[in-house]
Amino acid sequence: MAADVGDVEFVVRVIAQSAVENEIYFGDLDSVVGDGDFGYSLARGFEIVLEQWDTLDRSDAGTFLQKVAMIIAGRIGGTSGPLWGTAFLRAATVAKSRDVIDGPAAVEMLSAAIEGIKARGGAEVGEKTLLDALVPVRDDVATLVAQGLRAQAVLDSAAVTARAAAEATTVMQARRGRASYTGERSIGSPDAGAVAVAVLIERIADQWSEREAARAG
Amino acid sequence: MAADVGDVEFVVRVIAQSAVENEIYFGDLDSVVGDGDFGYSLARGFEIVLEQWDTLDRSDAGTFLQKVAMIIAGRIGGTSGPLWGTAFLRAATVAKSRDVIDGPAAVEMLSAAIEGIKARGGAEVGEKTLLDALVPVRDDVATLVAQGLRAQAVLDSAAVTARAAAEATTVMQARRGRASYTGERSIGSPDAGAVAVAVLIERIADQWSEREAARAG
Amino acid sequence: MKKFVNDPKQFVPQMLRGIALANPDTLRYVPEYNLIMRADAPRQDKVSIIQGSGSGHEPAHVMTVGKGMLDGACPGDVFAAPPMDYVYESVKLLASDKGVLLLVNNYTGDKMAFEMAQEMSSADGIKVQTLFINDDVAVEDSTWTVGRRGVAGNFFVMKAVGAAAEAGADLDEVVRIGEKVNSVTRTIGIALTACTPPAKGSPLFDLGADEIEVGVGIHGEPGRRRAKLVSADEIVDEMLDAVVPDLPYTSGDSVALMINGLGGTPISELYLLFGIAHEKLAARGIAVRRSYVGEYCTSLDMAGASLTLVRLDPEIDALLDAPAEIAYRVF
Amino acid sequence: MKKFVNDPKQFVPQMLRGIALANPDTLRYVPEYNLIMRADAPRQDKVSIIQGSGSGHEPAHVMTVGKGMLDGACPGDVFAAPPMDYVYESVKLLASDKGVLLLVNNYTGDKMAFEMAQEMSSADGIKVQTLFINDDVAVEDSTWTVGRRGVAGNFFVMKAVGAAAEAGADLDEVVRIGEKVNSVTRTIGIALTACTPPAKGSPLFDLGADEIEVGVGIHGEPGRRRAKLVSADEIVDEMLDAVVPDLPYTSGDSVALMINGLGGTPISELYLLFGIAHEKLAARGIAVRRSYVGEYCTSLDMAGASLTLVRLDPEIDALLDAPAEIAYRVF
Ligand SMILES: Nc1ncnc2c1ncn2[C@@H]1O[C@H](COP(=O)(O)OP(=O)(O)O)[C@@H](O)[C@H]1O
Ligand SMILES: Nc1ncnc2c1ncn2[C@@H]1O[C@H](COP(=O)(O)OP(=O)(O)O)[C@@H](O)[C@H]1O
Ligand SMILES: [Mg+2]
Ligand SMILES: [Mg+2]
Ligand SMILES: [Mg+2]
Ligand SMILES: [Mg+2]
Repeated sequence: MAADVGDVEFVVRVIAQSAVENEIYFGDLDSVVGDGDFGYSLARGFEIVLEQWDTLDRSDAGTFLQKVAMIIAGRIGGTSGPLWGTAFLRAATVAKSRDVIDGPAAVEMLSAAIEGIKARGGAEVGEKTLLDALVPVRDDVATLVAQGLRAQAVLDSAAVTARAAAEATTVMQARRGRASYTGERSIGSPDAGAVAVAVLIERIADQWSEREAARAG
Repeated sequence: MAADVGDVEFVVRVIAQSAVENEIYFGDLDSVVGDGDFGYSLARGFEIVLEQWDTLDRSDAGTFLQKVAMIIAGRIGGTSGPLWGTAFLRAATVAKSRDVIDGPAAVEMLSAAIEGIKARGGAEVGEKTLLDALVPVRDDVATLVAQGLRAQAVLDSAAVTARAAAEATTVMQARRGRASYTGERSIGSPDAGAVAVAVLIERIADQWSEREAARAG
Repeated sequence: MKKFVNDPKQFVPQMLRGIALANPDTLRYVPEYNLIMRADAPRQDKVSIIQGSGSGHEPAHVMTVGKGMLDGACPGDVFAAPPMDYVYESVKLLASDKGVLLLVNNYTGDKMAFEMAQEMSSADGIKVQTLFINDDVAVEDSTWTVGRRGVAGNFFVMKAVGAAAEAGADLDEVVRIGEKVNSVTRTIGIALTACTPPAKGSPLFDLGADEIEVGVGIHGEPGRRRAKLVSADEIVDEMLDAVVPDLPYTSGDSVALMINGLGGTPISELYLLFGIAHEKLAARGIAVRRSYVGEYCTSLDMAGASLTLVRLDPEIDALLDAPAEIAYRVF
Repeated sequence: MKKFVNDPKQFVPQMLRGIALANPDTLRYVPEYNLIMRADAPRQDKVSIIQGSGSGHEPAHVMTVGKGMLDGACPGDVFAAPPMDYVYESVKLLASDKGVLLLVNNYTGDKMAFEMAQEMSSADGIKVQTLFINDDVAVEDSTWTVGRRGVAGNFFVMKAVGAAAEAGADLDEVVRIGEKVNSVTRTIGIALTACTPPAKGSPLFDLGADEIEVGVGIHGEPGRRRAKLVSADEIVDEMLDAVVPDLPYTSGDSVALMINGLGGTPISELYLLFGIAHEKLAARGIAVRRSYVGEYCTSLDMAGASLTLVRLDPEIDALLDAPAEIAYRVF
């Protein structure tokens, strides 16, 4: 009952690096109807993850994810710290119960993360939050995994789904988070959190294929 | 020993109206290296002169000028109140000693005003103040009056002299007033007070000729 | 960006260091957790009061720590709720036998960080309660929204609970007082310009030369609607029309009136607004008995102001009257 | 122009009315002369202290009237010295048997208005003396210049003479103290933006997005030179290099350090500057014993700050320490 850290470590690293690289972009997204700190908060937190990278306990995927989750929950400020931290924590709990992190495990981890975000922040789908990207992604991944597709194919599809879902938040009115204070004015621009999810999944799909190519080459 | 108020009243009224009309322009001149309040200060003071116009004692030119001077000295703020007030007060004293306000009287009034400004503010010619317009004007008027020229000719010449003198302040470095704090940066724009003197004298010359035309017509 | 700043990432720590250096006898700075605390805290005979929120609202809350007000303030980065660890560690450092009161301005991020920290410190055996401040009338308050924000009115809650705690009230009593003051406090904010977070370096929104934002909060997010800039008289009318009917404040009431600057508006304009509001309230039969004019809860360098009313009764009046000594001071 | 204002010509009177309404028990407003005075003044057993200057520097000086500081402040319009009549009438209203001290920030206009008023009131038999404040090191001081300006350092002179007068000192003694404090006080100002006078409606000068003005005064006129915007560390170095050698302040000195906001800069940035200056002074062997961070003498909505040092001795320390109650306050 101790899944290898391999793919999990790879995915976390891509997320952490992308969050740091997209600090300005994510912040700009959040300044349309929010307060502009989203990129800054994520970047500062994931910077700590990268700083402590080599010292993180990687005896198994669950433990590793839990360590990452503790940093995120404890050290990222704003709304994102508790939400992302809870998501990682719930995913870690699933990972701990698995011998191997395969497609079905990934689906379960995504579902646990989503439930964690809902529980922590009280949001539902349709309220213009990162859930509006995450939930369609989880559904898509669940279907493709059930169909037995390979990881790369699943990821490529997830990236397309995430992007479309993020863009679909444009017409929604924010009902959660700071953007909700602007009422109807939140309509007309996509949710920063949802776009971030799309960017991160696109990046994971991308890097995954590069890794495959490198391994093949 | 009581000069008729006629021409003096006319000139004061032109000055007062022009000061009010040029509030913004004079203020803009003062904001290049000063603090932008020159037009506002003059306008507020001369507004009071115009408001009280009908009640001002005009039994003779000297008394009339003194009343005007009291308003200016007492109610105009900034540097201009004490300076312009003193100038008018000194001119009033000269007027009081005269039976008629003719060319020579005007020259003496101008000289007294200049001495008053120098005494009150400590400035000399060449320090980039309104003295750098007033003193050349006085000299020019003195010469032309001595040559026996008519008032209109004297005024037209004074207007040209004042304008040239005001423009000549551009190359000077301010040594008095707030503009002096900027040191060498005061070079390159004309002094607000000197330009104001030019504008007022041009206006007097103008209105004088209109009045002559009206009387003739 | 025109700011006095070195590395924007060091903006908050360097500000906090300044606060500590200016108040060496009364305050302590704990850099690990962005914590500014009273040098003599925790005192076991007194409820400890902690407030956290994003930075950028100074003097709130890091400059209102001191005798008679907060025991500690643990801010996050600019406009970002403090990380949960900071709150948790602050609670542990300030734990008192009489309990700890957490003041939270009812924003999702702050709420979650403080809730998580309260859970964890309760598990450690620390007696903790949380009080949410939500005085902003610009936000709709219904079951499907996140509820109203805490804005400049938080000053009155801090002041009242601080005075009560200083006088030895127990945790339940301090909470009762805080809830009571919050319940009679209402605020509306108007912005003339957007603000510029140091790390972003440019204004958070564009506002035309003749436009204002009505119903802004304190985080640089836009308000409820955009309007044309009008005279101070009309702005005060708009503010009073939003605030007065909300509680409502009625003829015969005595109130505290606060005109709070949002950071970029000079105090001359604030006093001008105050005078107008005072007279317009008098015309409605509402008597201003306590006055607060200046900056209490800002949004960085935003030009603008908020208007807060607190309905007074003898108990609240006495608590607001009690002395306090904080870093935000004149002398 | 983005300001809370009705008719710009009513800007100053409406602000003054606000001050009076906020302090009904302690202050009186005499609209005819723009005068804000202590409600209990003049007291015949105490020297009366009056300061006038242009408006736009609030809280200076109309918000520093009160017990332990000024007896009256008679401002002119924005950036314009008060008309002579206002000063003269104010002196008459505040005349005390112990005499009247006029504080003047050494600007040509203020100087002339106060000199004329002093002449006239002396002729009326009132005992009057005038003290000029000139702490600004940015201005050359020589026989052919108008001399240095009074800027934010005037706060310390007001505070010290106010405390001395409150304690019953006679006029000569109050003057001695004022001159002494002025002689050990030095200030330098840096602007990040120009300011906008209400009656003008547009900024007084243009400053590029990456430019600052070094050595600005408090009237919106440009400074001694334009420079590139640099880090807060470098700005503090520039300020200290201008101020420290001027007196000079030397190793072993104890000082009061004031970081004064010019109107548009939030207190977070001021505390950041304070912390940096405190440490850099310590490195020069100069100990900061008293701290003043906030707005004391502004230039409307100008973003920027000034740094003031006062060399302390036990006498000055005690006078700065004495209590005072003014309209500029937190509670
Ligand atoms: N209650 C919530 N539940 C789920 N996601 C939320 C919630 N509130 C905000 N979010 C997400 O968080 C993003 C903003 O994060 P961040 O900028 O860190 O928060 P803050 O509003 O505190 O500044 C939003 O774009 C949205 O996707
Ligand atoms: N000491 C002085 N003597 C004569 N004229 C002066 C003196 N100081 C200033 N001035 C004149 O006054 C003008 C500025 O007036 P004003 O704006 O009212 O003064 P302030 O500098 O107080 O704002 C200058 O342009 C200059 O012509
Ligand atoms: Mg945000
Ligand atoms: Mg001027
Ligand atoms: Mg935020
Ligand atoms: Mg002026």
